[in-house]
Amino acid sequence: MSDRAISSRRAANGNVAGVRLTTALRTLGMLPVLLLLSFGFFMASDRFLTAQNISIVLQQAAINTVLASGMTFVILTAGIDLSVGSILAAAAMTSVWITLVPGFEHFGIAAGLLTSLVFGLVNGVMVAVARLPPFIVTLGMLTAVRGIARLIGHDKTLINTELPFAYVANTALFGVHSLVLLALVFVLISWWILRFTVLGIRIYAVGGNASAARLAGIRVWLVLLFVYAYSGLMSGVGGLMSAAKLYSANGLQLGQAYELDAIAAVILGGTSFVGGIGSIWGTVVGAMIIAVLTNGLILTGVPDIYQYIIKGVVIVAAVAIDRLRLPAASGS
Amino acid sequence: MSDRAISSRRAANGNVAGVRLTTALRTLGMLPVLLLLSFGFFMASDRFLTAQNISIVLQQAAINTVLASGMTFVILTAGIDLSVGSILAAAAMTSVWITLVPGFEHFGIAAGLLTSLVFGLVNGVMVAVARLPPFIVTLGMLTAVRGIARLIGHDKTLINTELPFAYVANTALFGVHSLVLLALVFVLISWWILRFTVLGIRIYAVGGNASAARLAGIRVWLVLLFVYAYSGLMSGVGGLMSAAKLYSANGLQLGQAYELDAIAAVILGGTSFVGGIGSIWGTVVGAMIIAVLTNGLILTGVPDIYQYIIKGVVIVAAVAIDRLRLPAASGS
Amino acid sequence: RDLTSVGIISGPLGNSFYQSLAAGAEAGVKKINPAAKATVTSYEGDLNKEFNLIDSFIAAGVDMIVMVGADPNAVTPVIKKAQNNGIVVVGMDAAANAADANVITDNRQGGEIVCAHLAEKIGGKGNVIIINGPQVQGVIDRVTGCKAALAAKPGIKIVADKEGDSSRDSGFSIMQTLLTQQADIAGVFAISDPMAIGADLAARQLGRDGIHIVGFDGSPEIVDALKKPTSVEASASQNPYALGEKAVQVGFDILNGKPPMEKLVKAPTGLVSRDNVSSYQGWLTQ
Amino acid sequence: MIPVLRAVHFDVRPGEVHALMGENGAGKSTLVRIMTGAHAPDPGGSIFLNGRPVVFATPQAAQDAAIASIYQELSLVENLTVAENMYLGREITRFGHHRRKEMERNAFLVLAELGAPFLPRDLVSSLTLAEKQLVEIARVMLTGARVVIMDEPTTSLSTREAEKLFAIVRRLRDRGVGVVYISHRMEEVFALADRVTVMRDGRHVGTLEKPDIEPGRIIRMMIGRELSAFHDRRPDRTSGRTMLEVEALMGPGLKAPCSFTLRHNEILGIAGLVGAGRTELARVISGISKRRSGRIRIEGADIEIHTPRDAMKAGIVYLTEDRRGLGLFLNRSVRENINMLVMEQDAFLGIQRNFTKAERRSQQAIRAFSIRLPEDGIDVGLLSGGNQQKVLLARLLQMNPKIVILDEPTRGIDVGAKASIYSIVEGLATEGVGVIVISSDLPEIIGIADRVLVIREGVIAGEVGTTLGNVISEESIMKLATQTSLTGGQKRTQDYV
Ligand SMILES: Nc1ncnc2c1ncn2[C@@H]1O[C@H](COP(=O)(O)OP(=O)(O)OP(=O)(O)O)[C@@H](O)[C@H]1O
Ligand SMILES: Nc1ncnc2c1ncn2[C@@H]1O[C@H](COP(=O)(O)OP(=O)(O)OP(=O)(O)O)[C@@H](O)[C@H]1O
Ligand SMILES: [Mg+2]
Ligand SMILES: [Mg+2]
Repeated sequence: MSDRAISSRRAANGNVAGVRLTTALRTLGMLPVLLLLSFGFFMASDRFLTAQNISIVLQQAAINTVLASGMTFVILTAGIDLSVGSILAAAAMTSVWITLVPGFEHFGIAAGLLTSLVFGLVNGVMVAVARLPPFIVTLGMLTAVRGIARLIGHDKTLINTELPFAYVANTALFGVHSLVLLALVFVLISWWILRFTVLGIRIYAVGGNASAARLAGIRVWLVLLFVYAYSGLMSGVGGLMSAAKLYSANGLQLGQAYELDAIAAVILGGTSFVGGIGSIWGTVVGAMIIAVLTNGLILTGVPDIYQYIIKGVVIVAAVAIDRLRLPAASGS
Repeated sequence: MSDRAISSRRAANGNVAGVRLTTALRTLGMLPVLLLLSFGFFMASDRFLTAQNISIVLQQAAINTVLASGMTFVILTAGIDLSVGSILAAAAMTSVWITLVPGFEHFGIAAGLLTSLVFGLVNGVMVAVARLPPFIVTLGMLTAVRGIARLIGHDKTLINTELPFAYVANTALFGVHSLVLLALVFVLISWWILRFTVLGIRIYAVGGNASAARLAGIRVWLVLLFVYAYSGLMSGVGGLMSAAKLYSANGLQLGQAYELDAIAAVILGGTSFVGGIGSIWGTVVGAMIIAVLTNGLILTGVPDIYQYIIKGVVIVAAVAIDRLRLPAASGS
Repeated sequence: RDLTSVGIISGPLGNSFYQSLAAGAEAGVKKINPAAKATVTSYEGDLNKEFNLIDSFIAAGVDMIVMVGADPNAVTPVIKKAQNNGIVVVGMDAAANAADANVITDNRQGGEIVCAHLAEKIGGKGNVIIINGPQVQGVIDRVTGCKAALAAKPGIKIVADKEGDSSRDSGFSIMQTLLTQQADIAGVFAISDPMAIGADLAARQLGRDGIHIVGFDGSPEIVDALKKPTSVEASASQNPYALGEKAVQVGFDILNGKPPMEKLVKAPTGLVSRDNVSSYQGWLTQ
Repeated sequence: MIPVLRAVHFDVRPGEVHALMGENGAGKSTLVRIMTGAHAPDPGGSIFLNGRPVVFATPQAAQDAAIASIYQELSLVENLTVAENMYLGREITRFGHHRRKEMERNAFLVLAELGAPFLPRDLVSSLTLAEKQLVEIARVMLTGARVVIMDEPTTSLSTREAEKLFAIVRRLRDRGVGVVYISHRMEEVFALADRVTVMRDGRHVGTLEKPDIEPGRIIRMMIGRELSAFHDRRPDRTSGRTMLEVEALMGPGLKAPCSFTLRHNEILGIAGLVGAGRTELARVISGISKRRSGRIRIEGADIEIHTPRDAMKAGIVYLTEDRRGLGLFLNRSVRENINMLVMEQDAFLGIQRNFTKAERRSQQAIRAFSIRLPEDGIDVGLLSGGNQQKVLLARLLQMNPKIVILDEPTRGIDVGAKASIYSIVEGLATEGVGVIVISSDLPEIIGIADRVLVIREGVIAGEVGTTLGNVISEESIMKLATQTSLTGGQKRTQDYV
């Protein structure tokens, strides 16, 4: 804390441009690490930097980016949402299931989003109104919603090869894949909320100092309710993307352990668990690091076991490099 | 926060006995919930409260209790250790592997503990000295150590039907199973450290206000190093218990997602993520709740899918009941 | 066409079965072209990850993908995509319906023979429990086969059917609890060998003799158990190494315009039991 | 990079009280942090102890050299007990075990000496801000330090506790301890200091020996110009309509129903000892603490207040005494902090925020309150204590409230800025706002309030005011504030002796 304070203060005392630069660097976060990593893979495999592979990496990052956007909101309020993977599965199951019911084929998207919103609100009510600890609440939901997702399909894979909303994951606009576009849209929405709306500032305020926020007349519970509902909804979007990509959904296999990747993206992106510090663009970079790492390791043909080790080491190294590069940016 | 402050102060204003009562209630934590749950299962199945089943529940809770004890230390300093499951696997693998090397049969326990201690120290150095965020560090270790655990056995299950330290999980003293005794021993050690030693106070202090602790002349980094090393070591103990129980170890499957159960036990036990608040006895009760729930649901023959749902709901309900019972105790 | 690069998607690699499977596939590749590149990966029970892996293989420009399908039909779209990129896709161990061919173990038959053996061991009557696994097609088939065999004996009753995660640990704890729940158990069918062994350990620890346990896979650890005084009676033996090798061979033939007669190649399982374990050859990993 | 401190010379002799003065942001606290190892000095500067150069890389090193300090911002661990905090970092131990009983007994004796109204076993989180400050003082007394540094130790203490502190400081001095004393309260400095060093903009301006210590001179050195020591007597404003009526209000910390009224144009002072319940009364009125019973009326209309938001809607704003804990968003910019309460007004439908308006507002506030900072985009946590206080005050006044409750409004504010805050407060009253000022600084209350409510142990003990027949004076207030009944306190001591 105090280190951070000092050096960022130095910049401030220096000149105003200094502050801006520091802020920009902080927002950029781990971008240099991402570039370094990409460069490494580029040297190791000539297929890494092809248009096709870049498009694939972006697609593979898309779902996690959407989940991590919602997660950013939650973590900014010093909370956590472990239930994103399960909600994703439940939303995917509902949406595919509805498209299989004659006469309701076109309600798939609505049903999936509604399901996820409801689960998000359940999280929100328990955290914001009943004031239960977010970790336990969302851990409980991780388990319970997983059960519900399996129940929806009676523990079977639901398949719809004629999925009406398949276009969600199977079209392209100006050469950009729809999954990527979708992720971009939700990133922009999240950014706009955090940056330009009153709600955005209140999210930061609640995370920075919840009791001060209450004294400042902010309805803390409403803000919390919103972030969990939003995270739920983003999981639902992720579920739809997944269902559209797979033309199917499976209550057991979808979204397992996705919460870890989403949280990792957020934290790699420089958002602090303490709350009140972080940005959506950092999260995007974090999600890209994870996707590049996974893709690059497969592409270069590293054996599975070593992939684990390398992935773990790179994740830790990434934050370490970030710390070296800019001791100011990290609010541990 | 302020609610809690108020009522404890009230007790203090009242009398000293009042403080003691409040503290005791807070330490008891979720015991009433545990009793309620047990009573429920007792009504549902006449086999639940048999000596044999109680012994089994205790055995099944043993490993998680040991992991959760270490985790309690870490969470008390406002940290987190996601790598416990992987370290458990690595320690189990090393210990079994060493017993298979001719001439080193009796170094299994030492090797396992050493491995886990080393990984714990690595966590500790990165968090305490390099000051990286605990979530990312231990997430990286979760992945990397999992890879190492698999590498140790070249991705195979290591089996030793003549395991020299099998007694760890296959003896009984005064009718109590050795796994249970072992868990009890480590709980007592943990309790002793937290309650009676200077280190214990300092752990609470670092968790409560790290910068104040630093200003008071406490070597915060040393305290942090200790808690991560201790958590690593507890994971190692868990690994030995697991290896002794199964006469084998598997780098991939052992300890998967154990971190979630351990964290859940700690948080159910009333220890707060904010740091500085909590107790080891709470953690024990939390671990018992999880074990009773899992055992009871199987015993009463609830179908698998519904088990998920019920388990999730009960976990959330447990903290909710706790909140109703004693609004003071919870440091959200 | 020559074989230069192959993507292999196996199951969880910590399980020696999938390792042997992958090793077989890798060996199959090397046999055809020692210079060819074979990348071994695992979909780790995640449908999305399987899609991503195949996408990555398409980008990496492989000639052929041999894969364990997460779901027989759900993987269809991405297989189509690979095929459109000129890649031959062969399913192994678990069928993928859209694949150019599938080489799988006959799980149903395996469940049948091993449970028939169990029925015989317990004398055609008594309580049996099933330690089930993750609900994927292969597991579902095994249980179906087993139930069919047990149904042939009216004296046998299935009193519990619990899901584990295929590890020794989960076999152990499920068995521990079920033994408390059920006073009288004659037999156990576990859908995989590690769980059968876990169940055996739990039964012995609780001092419950006279229980007969059968598993599925014919893994090295079950071989060990069969040679020792345990409650394990038998297992349905698969040959993962051969499956993998065969899958690559079939794929190579298709690549060169020689599709197999049947799109679905089913390898029958054998029964490895206390009686014949000494002559059982076991799995290869090299 | 511009350093905060530039070539500051400062020395303390054994057995003296050396006061350190300067405007908000002059660098006093920074100097303290360097002397105690909390910050590293830039190369070139050095610290000498007994003539020998020392390096304090960590607070621990400074402690080992027997330097103890009370930092301006409280540094207590809330979740530990008072005794644990007092002994933190130097617990009494045997074989690694701490000796709780012994520490609590010693702590009790020290606390008794300070007249602290709480016990060693209480959790620090249950104490009021002033009580926490007492803990900090008690902690320093426990060490055998040769140098004791106190950075604004009295900002929330009332006269009685401050007197006790002065006695302690003198005793320390007589024992040969060197005391560094930082304060913005002139009276204290005159009462205590043997020498005074004045800093401005991180520079050493001069050091005065005892005979030269004189208010005008110090102020001139501090701010570079003259300043009339206290503001002029206000015009008589005692005739306004009733603004706020509080009737039989009960809540946590209040031992009897509280009733009083506040008029338009009026500045009502609330005085009392530490822990008397002044803050609690304000918290209940402004919806922070739960009201158990009683009624609140504004301009004759009954108002239901359950949350701070309700209070704000009704036109009541409250300035907390705990600016860091309950007031500011330390890691947000000054601009955002100033605009926090009025953000909705600046946004179209609460969505698109108007950044220009926010900027204009914060620039205006920075000028009006003479907040010293490089630019309003920096985090408020980086400002000096006094400047943070100004930001908080500025934030509240953006609301155009009807009633302002100020809890210790000049905590840590320097002489110059105090005067401007007083005139702002007077200005508010003149415009028709009802102002309640809670303060532990008796001269301040006497100087500014039209009428003073005295609270004692959760009960309104009485009122003083010219129109009430009794003059507002230290004696009249202290008489009402201190008629204590000792029974409660004595019973509790038995547990410890
Ligand atoms: N960590 C820091 N890094 C850099 N500059 C800082 C830091 N903390 C404070 N400052 C700046 O240093 C200057 C001096 O601050 P300091 O807190 O020492 O003032 P002070 O004299 O104690 O004021 P006050 O009377 O208001 O407490 C201020 O301008 C402040 O903004
Ligand atoms: N959060 C709290 N919960 C319970 N009691 C409290 C709390 N805060 C203060 N008290 C108690 O309420 C009484 C009144 O405290 P209050 O903060 O109103 O005092 P005060 O007059 O403002 O004094 P000061 O702020 O100078 O300490 C005291 O006995 C105090 O110990
Ligand atoms: Mg200061
Ligand atoms: Mg007060």
